[in-house]
Amino acid sequence: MYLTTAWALAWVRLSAQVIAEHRSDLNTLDREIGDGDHGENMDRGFGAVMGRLSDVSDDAVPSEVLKLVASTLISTVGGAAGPLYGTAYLKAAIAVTGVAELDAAATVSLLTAARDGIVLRGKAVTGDKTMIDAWNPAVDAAVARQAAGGTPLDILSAAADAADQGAIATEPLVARKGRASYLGERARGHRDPGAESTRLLLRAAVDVVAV
Amino acid sequence: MYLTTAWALAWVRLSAQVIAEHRSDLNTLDREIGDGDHGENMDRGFGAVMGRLSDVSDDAVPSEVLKLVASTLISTVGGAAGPLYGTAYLKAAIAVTGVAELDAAATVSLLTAARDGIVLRGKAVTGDKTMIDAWNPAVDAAVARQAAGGTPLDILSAAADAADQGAIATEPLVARKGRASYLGERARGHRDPGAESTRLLLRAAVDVVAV
Amino acid sequence: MKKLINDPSNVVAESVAGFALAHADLVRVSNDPLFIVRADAPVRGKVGIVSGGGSGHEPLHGGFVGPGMLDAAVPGPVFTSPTPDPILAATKAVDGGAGVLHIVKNYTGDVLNFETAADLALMEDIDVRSVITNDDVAVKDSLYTAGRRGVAGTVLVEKIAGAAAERLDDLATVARIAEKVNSFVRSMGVALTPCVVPHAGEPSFILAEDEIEIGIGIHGEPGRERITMEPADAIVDRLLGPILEDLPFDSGDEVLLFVNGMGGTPQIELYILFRRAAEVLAERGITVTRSLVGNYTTSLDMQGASISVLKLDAELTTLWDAPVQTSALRWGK
Amino acid sequence: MKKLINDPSNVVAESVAGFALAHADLVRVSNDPLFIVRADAPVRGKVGIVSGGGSGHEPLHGGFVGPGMLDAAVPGPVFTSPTPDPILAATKAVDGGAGVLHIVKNYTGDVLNFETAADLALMEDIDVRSVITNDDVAVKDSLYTAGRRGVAGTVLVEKIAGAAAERLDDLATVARIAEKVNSFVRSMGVALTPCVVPHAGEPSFILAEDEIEIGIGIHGEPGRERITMEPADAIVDRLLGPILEDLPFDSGDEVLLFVNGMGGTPQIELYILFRRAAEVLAERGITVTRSLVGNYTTSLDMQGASISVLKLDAELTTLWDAPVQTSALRWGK
Ligand SMILES: Nc1ncnc2c1ncn2[C@@H]1O[C@H](COP(=O)(O)OP(=O)(O)O)[C@@H](O)[C@H]1O
Ligand SMILES: Nc1ncnc2c1ncn2[C@@H]1O[C@H](COP(=O)(O)OP(=O)(O)O)[C@@H](O)[C@H]1O
Ligand SMILES: [Mg+2]
Ligand SMILES: [Mg+2]
Ligand SMILES: [Mg+2]
Ligand SMILES: [Mg+2]
Repeated sequence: MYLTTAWALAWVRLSAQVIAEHRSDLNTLDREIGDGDHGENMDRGFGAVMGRLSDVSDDAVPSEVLKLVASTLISTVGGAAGPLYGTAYLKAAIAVTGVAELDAAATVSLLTAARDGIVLRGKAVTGDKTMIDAWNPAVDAAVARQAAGGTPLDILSAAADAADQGAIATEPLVARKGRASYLGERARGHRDPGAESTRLLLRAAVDVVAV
Repeated sequence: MYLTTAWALAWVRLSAQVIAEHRSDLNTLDREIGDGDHGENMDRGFGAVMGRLSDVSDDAVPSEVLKLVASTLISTVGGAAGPLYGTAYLKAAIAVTGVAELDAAATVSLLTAARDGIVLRGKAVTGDKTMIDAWNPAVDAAVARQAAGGTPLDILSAAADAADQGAIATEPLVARKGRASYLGERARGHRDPGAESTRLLLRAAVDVVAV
Repeated sequence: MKKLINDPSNVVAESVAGFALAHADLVRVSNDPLFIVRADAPVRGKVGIVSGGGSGHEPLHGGFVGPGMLDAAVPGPVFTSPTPDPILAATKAVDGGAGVLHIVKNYTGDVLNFETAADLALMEDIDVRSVITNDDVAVKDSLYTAGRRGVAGTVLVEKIAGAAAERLDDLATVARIAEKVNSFVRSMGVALTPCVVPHAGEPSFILAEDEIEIGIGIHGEPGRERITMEPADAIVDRLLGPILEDLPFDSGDEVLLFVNGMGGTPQIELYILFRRAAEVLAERGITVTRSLVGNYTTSLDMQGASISVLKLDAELTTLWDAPVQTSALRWGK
Repeated sequence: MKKLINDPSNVVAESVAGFALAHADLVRVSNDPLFIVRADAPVRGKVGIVSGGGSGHEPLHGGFVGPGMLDAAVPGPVFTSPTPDPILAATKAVDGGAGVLHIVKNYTGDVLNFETAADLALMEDIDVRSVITNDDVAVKDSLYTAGRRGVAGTVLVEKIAGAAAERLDDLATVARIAEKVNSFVRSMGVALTPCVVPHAGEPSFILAEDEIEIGIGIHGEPGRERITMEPADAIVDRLLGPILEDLPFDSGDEVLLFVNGMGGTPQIELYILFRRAAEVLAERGITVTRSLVGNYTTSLDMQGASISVLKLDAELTTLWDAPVQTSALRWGK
């Protein structure tokens, strides 16, 4: 089993849908420890992606879909999340450039490159209470699952499960990056919105295959 | 029985006290159909009058007390009520200049001159929903009581009773002068604050004699 | 009520003291009686211009003291006209021998107190003329009201009369020009929230979460009607309607469009109003050749805005463009 | 939530459209991508200065576009940094051959998006330098935060760097001066009420009737501590303390004192703060030689204020005094 362009397109579509559904939840999380626009920003971005999806040619490879997502998010999301997610999709696209069917190794490369892109721009480490707290365990789980002989779907599934845990794990933390860092102790008890959107996006990557 | 300087001083003192006690009521009336400061304005004025009352010499006549009130109100109250009441006390002072003991005729002159001063400046007529709605019936009642042979106290008493009625009678009216005139129909159902303060001041003129 | 104040009864004194410190290059302040004059007053041979009224409308009037606009401003207590004493003192302080113009917003208290001050000044041989501003079309100007209120259009009267005085027009001319501006300008406002007067500590009126007051005055006096909240464009249409009807603004006219904030409304909203107002005027063939947007005649912390339209001719346009150096309006030279 | 807006998603576009109509003498607007440039951009041989960030802080930054200050402003959605595209387009539009300075408030989003735009501009052979403003002493500048936020002091950086560019200083010099202003200015703010973002329709945080937030950010981000309401003078002391501690402001220093309104606080209150701040500085032997009071870096309709103190030297004073012609700041020439 490989991840194809059909998968990439389905992933993007489900991502847009899930983000739209959680727009107001993400805003609420961000209102608690940020400026209340994370859902708004992500929804604007994925809405724009949907509008441009028809630009992807019929014989496109997955990396072309990821590149479209990258450039669209960079040019429409703004805020912190725009450049961070934009870079993630861009680096992911570069990691699997030209490959039509992503095997287990390619799947792990894709996830790793995405995470590395975010770290490159945002310089966050685990425990800073950012989206990286979802990405790091997700990538670790993906690597482990591949080593254990998992399929791409197994890998995505392990990553999504780990991201769920990672997002939850941000709740008790004090933030050291992003707007929540201004809050000091008052950030405790709130989930990081970017970790939550990461969790939703990685879950969507699995759900489109499972369905 | 005559109205003396002792009466004038007592009237002013009780006026200051009554206005202070009703400061917030007058503000409330004014908030409903004006700008909410009538109690504030009057209290500032009579507070200042109290501070200057010791300037009145021992052998002063009533007109000197009235003149002090006039100039103090003019220079401390501001708003519409300052010049109107200021002119009222000034014209009243002029009407009884130099007279040490005010008889019935002088009492009526005092009240009439006060009312005329307000009309001179404010040009209101009965029914405009202003302090004139208390003053006009008060002066009419004073004139009638004098014609019927009343004492100065009788005259003040009649004036105060009529002013009470006059103030109440402003309630159903639409205003044609002052800030309340901007309200149109919405002024109905609220008592005019200036008519209320007039009522309180005229009642104080009686109460200091009666007590 | 939360406000950045100390003792409510010191609000005006402390604020004017801060104003004097911040703008010592432009103004001097007399504390007793309280008034603000331009630093170089009196200017010999120039008509002095004095305005004033209750406080709470800042920058009106103190923010407009300086070369090219007012010579003095007399701030009363919050929303209460000053008494004649400080008005008289300010009048004397700015008399440069060419007479003094009083610009007075049409409220009973302001009119009466300025009237007394003018009488007293005349007794001291100062030539005083008064112009009463009454640009608010929300109030019917009839025998059955105290007449139209003076609202944000007053700023335009002060600027243009100030420019005339600065070029040394004589008192009659400055008064004529001030009258002309007043007769050429119409305004109307809307409130989304009431304002809270410091010593009252309570809102001046109550508006429900979905209610707005059309035709609001600048002291929180109620307006023409209370309606359910509408989009900004619809509100602009409601305000512009009576303005344009009242003065025959004709196709081909040039106007100054002034969107004034009431104090609590952010600039981002004021420009949304400006956009629609300019659009409506354009549809009627009226050209906006000058504009002013900002908090210039406020009602403490009230959320809301007013729109003023001033018909321009060559004389008014030239005087509007003339240099002005005040803390709130400043351009040229 | 009542606001003078139409569709919440059109707030920025409509407001900028109104801004362009009101100030056509000063600016031009590009709609897609959205940015504001001075009418005569690009100015040959002059360093172009571009700033920008989320909307809702007006007049920052559009109100500061014009001769002597910014060449372009890039407004993002409300409280959301613009994306690289309009920043790049604005950068190109103001490049007069002498390079472009980006003035960026220190927020992760702004920094990242301007960074990308600068990279793209460099690829098109435009010499871009960036200065990150971070004057807010409420946030500890440490490894454990995203660093200090850029707040109202940014206005002073823009004015002074703008003056340097206007006199044709080269890019390195303009950048050095901007850095210097940033390093010489410290700010801290207080909120009495939260602000309401149009698309959210709900307050960004909740303050009880007697609570205030000391050290508030300009997006309604919570500050250092939430305390019970205090008199204005006590609040000023709380804000000035950390400001004066942070930068060694010494007896004998000359400073610019800037009291900035958050949008919903009336001017009468801002001057009360100014009075006390000037008093405290005087007690420390610090002389206020320049001042600025008003709504210059706002948080929509938030009630509150911030105080900024900028240490002046001859270079900064001269550049502060230099002429500026923008819709929000205007003097000289
Ligand atoms: N330096 C960083 N590294 C990684 N993620 C970050 C960083 N800074 C912020 N974030 C993420 O961005 C999210 C906020 O995104 P968003 O609300 O869209 O942008 P903004 O903070 O500009 O309003 C945070 O919840 C956090 O997960
Ligand atoms: N033209 C007038 N003639 C008589 N009384 C008037 C007139 N205008 C206003 N008033 C009185 O003044 C009162 C308001 O006084 P006050 O609130 O102190 O002044 P302001 O209206 O300036 O705030 C009104 O209630 C009314 O009785
Ligand atoms: Mg956010
Ligand atoms: Mg009143
Ligand atoms: Mg009043
Ligand atoms: Mg944001």
